Amino acid sequence: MVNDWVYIGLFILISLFLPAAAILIAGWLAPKKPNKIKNSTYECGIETVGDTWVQFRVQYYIYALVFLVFDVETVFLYPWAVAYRQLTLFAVLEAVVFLLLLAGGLIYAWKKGALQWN
Amino acid sequence: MTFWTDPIGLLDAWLFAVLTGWGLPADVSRIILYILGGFVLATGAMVFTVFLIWLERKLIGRFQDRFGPNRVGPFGIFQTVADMLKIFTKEFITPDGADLIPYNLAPILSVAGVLFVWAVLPFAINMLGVNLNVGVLYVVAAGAIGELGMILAGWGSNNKFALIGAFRAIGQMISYEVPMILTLLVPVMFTGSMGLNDIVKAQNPWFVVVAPLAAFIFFISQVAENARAPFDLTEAESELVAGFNIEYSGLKFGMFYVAEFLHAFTISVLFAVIFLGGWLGPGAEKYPWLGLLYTMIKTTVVFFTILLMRAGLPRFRIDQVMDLNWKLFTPLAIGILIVTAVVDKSLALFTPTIRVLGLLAANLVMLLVTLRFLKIFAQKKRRPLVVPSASTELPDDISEVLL
Amino acid sequence: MTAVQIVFLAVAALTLAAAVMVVSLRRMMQSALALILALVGVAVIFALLGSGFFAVSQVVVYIGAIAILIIFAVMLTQNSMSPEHSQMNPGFLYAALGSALLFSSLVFILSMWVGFYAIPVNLDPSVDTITVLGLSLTDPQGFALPFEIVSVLLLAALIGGIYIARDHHRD
Amino acid sequence: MIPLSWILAFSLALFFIGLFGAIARKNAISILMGIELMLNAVNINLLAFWRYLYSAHMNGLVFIAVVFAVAAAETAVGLALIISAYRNRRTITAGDFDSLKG
Repeated sequence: MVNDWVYIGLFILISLFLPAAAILIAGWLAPKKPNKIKNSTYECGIETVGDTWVQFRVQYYIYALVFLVFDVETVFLYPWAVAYRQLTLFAVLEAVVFLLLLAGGLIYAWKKGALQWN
Repeated sequence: MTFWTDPIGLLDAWLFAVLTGWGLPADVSRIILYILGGFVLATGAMVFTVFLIWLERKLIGRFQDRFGPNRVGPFGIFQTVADMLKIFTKEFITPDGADLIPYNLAPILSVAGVLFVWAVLPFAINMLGVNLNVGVLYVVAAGAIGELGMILAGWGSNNKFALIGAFRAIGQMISYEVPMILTLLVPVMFTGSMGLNDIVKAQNPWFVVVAPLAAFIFFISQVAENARAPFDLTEAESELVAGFNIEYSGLKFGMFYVAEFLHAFTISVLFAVIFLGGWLGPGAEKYPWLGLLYTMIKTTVVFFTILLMRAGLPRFRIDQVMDLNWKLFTPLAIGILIVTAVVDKSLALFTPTIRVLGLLAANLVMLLVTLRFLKIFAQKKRRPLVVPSASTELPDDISEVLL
Repeated sequence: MTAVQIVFLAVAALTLAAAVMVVSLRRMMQSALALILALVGVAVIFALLGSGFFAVSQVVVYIGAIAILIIFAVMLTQNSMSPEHSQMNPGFLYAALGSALLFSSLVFILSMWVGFYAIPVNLDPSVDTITVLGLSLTDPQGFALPFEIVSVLLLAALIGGIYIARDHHRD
Repeated sequence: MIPLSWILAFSLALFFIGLFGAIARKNAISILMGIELMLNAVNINLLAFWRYLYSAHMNGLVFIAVVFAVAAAETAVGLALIISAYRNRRTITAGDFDSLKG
């Protein structure tokens, strides 16, 4: 069990290291001739106007919000799913109530037009 | 333990004996072997990508009645190697005002987010990194790291278009993660474990038989998460100025490319493992090489399907993509989860055959109900278009696309 | 010192450094990135404590969702704070002093408690913690009530968040 | 193995860094980030106590899961409030939200 995590930890380090090493090697092989025009921001040849870090529509935030709620439910539903074989029908119905409440939230969002891309 | 029944175990035992023979303590030798194994697996995945890129270009070419790469080597098989040589020697152009740490971290995280998954993929009964007891969630977590890479790329580039592209990509990816998480609960439920190898072993019959709808939703949401055609509106290479990766050049750009192709293959393996029985097949338990062959055949079928979708389907619009997810897949996934849980529990006392038939019937009923609903919605939506102003607009409803 | 202890110390130091960056950096975006680093550190600590499930959940929930939400909010409100000005309230030195004082006094008090020097018991390897957790979450004698309350809480958060964040002027 | 004292000291330090952030920062999002750090410190404590003292009971683990949910709900609503306030008043400095002052 602990050994599994040792392997995972090492593997994570390796998979971070490989692309980093490749980029480093390429940076060492590649020519370096920066100039002003080349380094300017690429916006189809048009001069950059205004602050780059523009503001965004709130729609993205609402999607992220609904996503967050469904993401948190994993912490509760995955243990439930793992134990599913040993559960009684009553315990299964409890999770159904849990899911129905979440579905209610989704329906609210839908009816309020929060899921509408416009 | 011979070469034919447990090749990795054999190699591992032999190397372990060699290392301890040199006087190294057992723990240190074990860690060295872990590092070695990890290196082989991760490097293998990266090198395999070179082949995948060639395969994909060749096949897409064939689908479109072209030859594809055919100059370098037989069938153009060394084309990607030549491309790689070129891209390794290209200059890195860093835009002015870039936030350097996120900018350089982004391509690394994108590739790493896909590579992480390989640690838990079971290719055969004993050819795998580890059978982690939270394998399924680990895969989801790796996806989160990939998203982080995109957001960093969009932010670090100091470019409006990159940021907008990143926002769109993230919006799409996090949306499709919802039905993915929900449908992944179904195989976990049937198995009683989150380990991917346990999931493979529990597939009698394959989960695609007992949960076809869940498998379908999982497949489509994985393709959408990979952000390739027909879901590639974050990039739309023929129409927009690329996406979040617009300010990258040389190998840093190449890394995003590698991540995309490797991701396509990884989701094929994942789908084969979780729903198509992975390495299961006659004789696979005894001879892992056969299991590896079965995995690869199933993976290839899935991979071909993804490529066919890429070549054959037109690109969705962003509102269609979002509607498809939030208004069809997510409610349907919740419904599938509820119905499967209740039906399976109520049939727990019957024979396996009745259980399978019951689950199949439940899936069929759900499919019919969904189609019925889609039809009603489509009719509701269509009504305003009947007005004689002769609107030539294409129907903009997702149900139209599906029906 | 065993290898586990060395790893723990390194990760703890990294996490604390990242946390200090979270509260001290001027640019919000960099502060958010430091927060992600701190969250990863906490996930590693969870894994070291033998709960792989919560380590992975930490990455899925905190990094995959909460951190992304925070980054979205930072981008949505980008122009409001210029990084040239101080991000601290006028009396922040008092806050630092108070925090440090409370920290050291709590450590001092704890050091007199016997349990402070406890050594972990070995977990029974035959018990799968995740299964037991799932069973007790739906057990009416166990934690069925918190389980259902959490779903109500999430529903409330969803409705509240959407209601507040929507642009009421537009419709 | 790691002594419990190390873990508790670490989580205390993380908690107080978070507390400092929540008290001392002007920016409302920073305050929220400080609170996230504090909640994480609490989670470490819960897990440590479960592992070292009460590993036969599930209370600690259930509590961690509940803290996850609470953190998510708090972030979702808190950030929605901040965004809404920003839209109306063009500021996210916590001290400027004083329209209820008499």
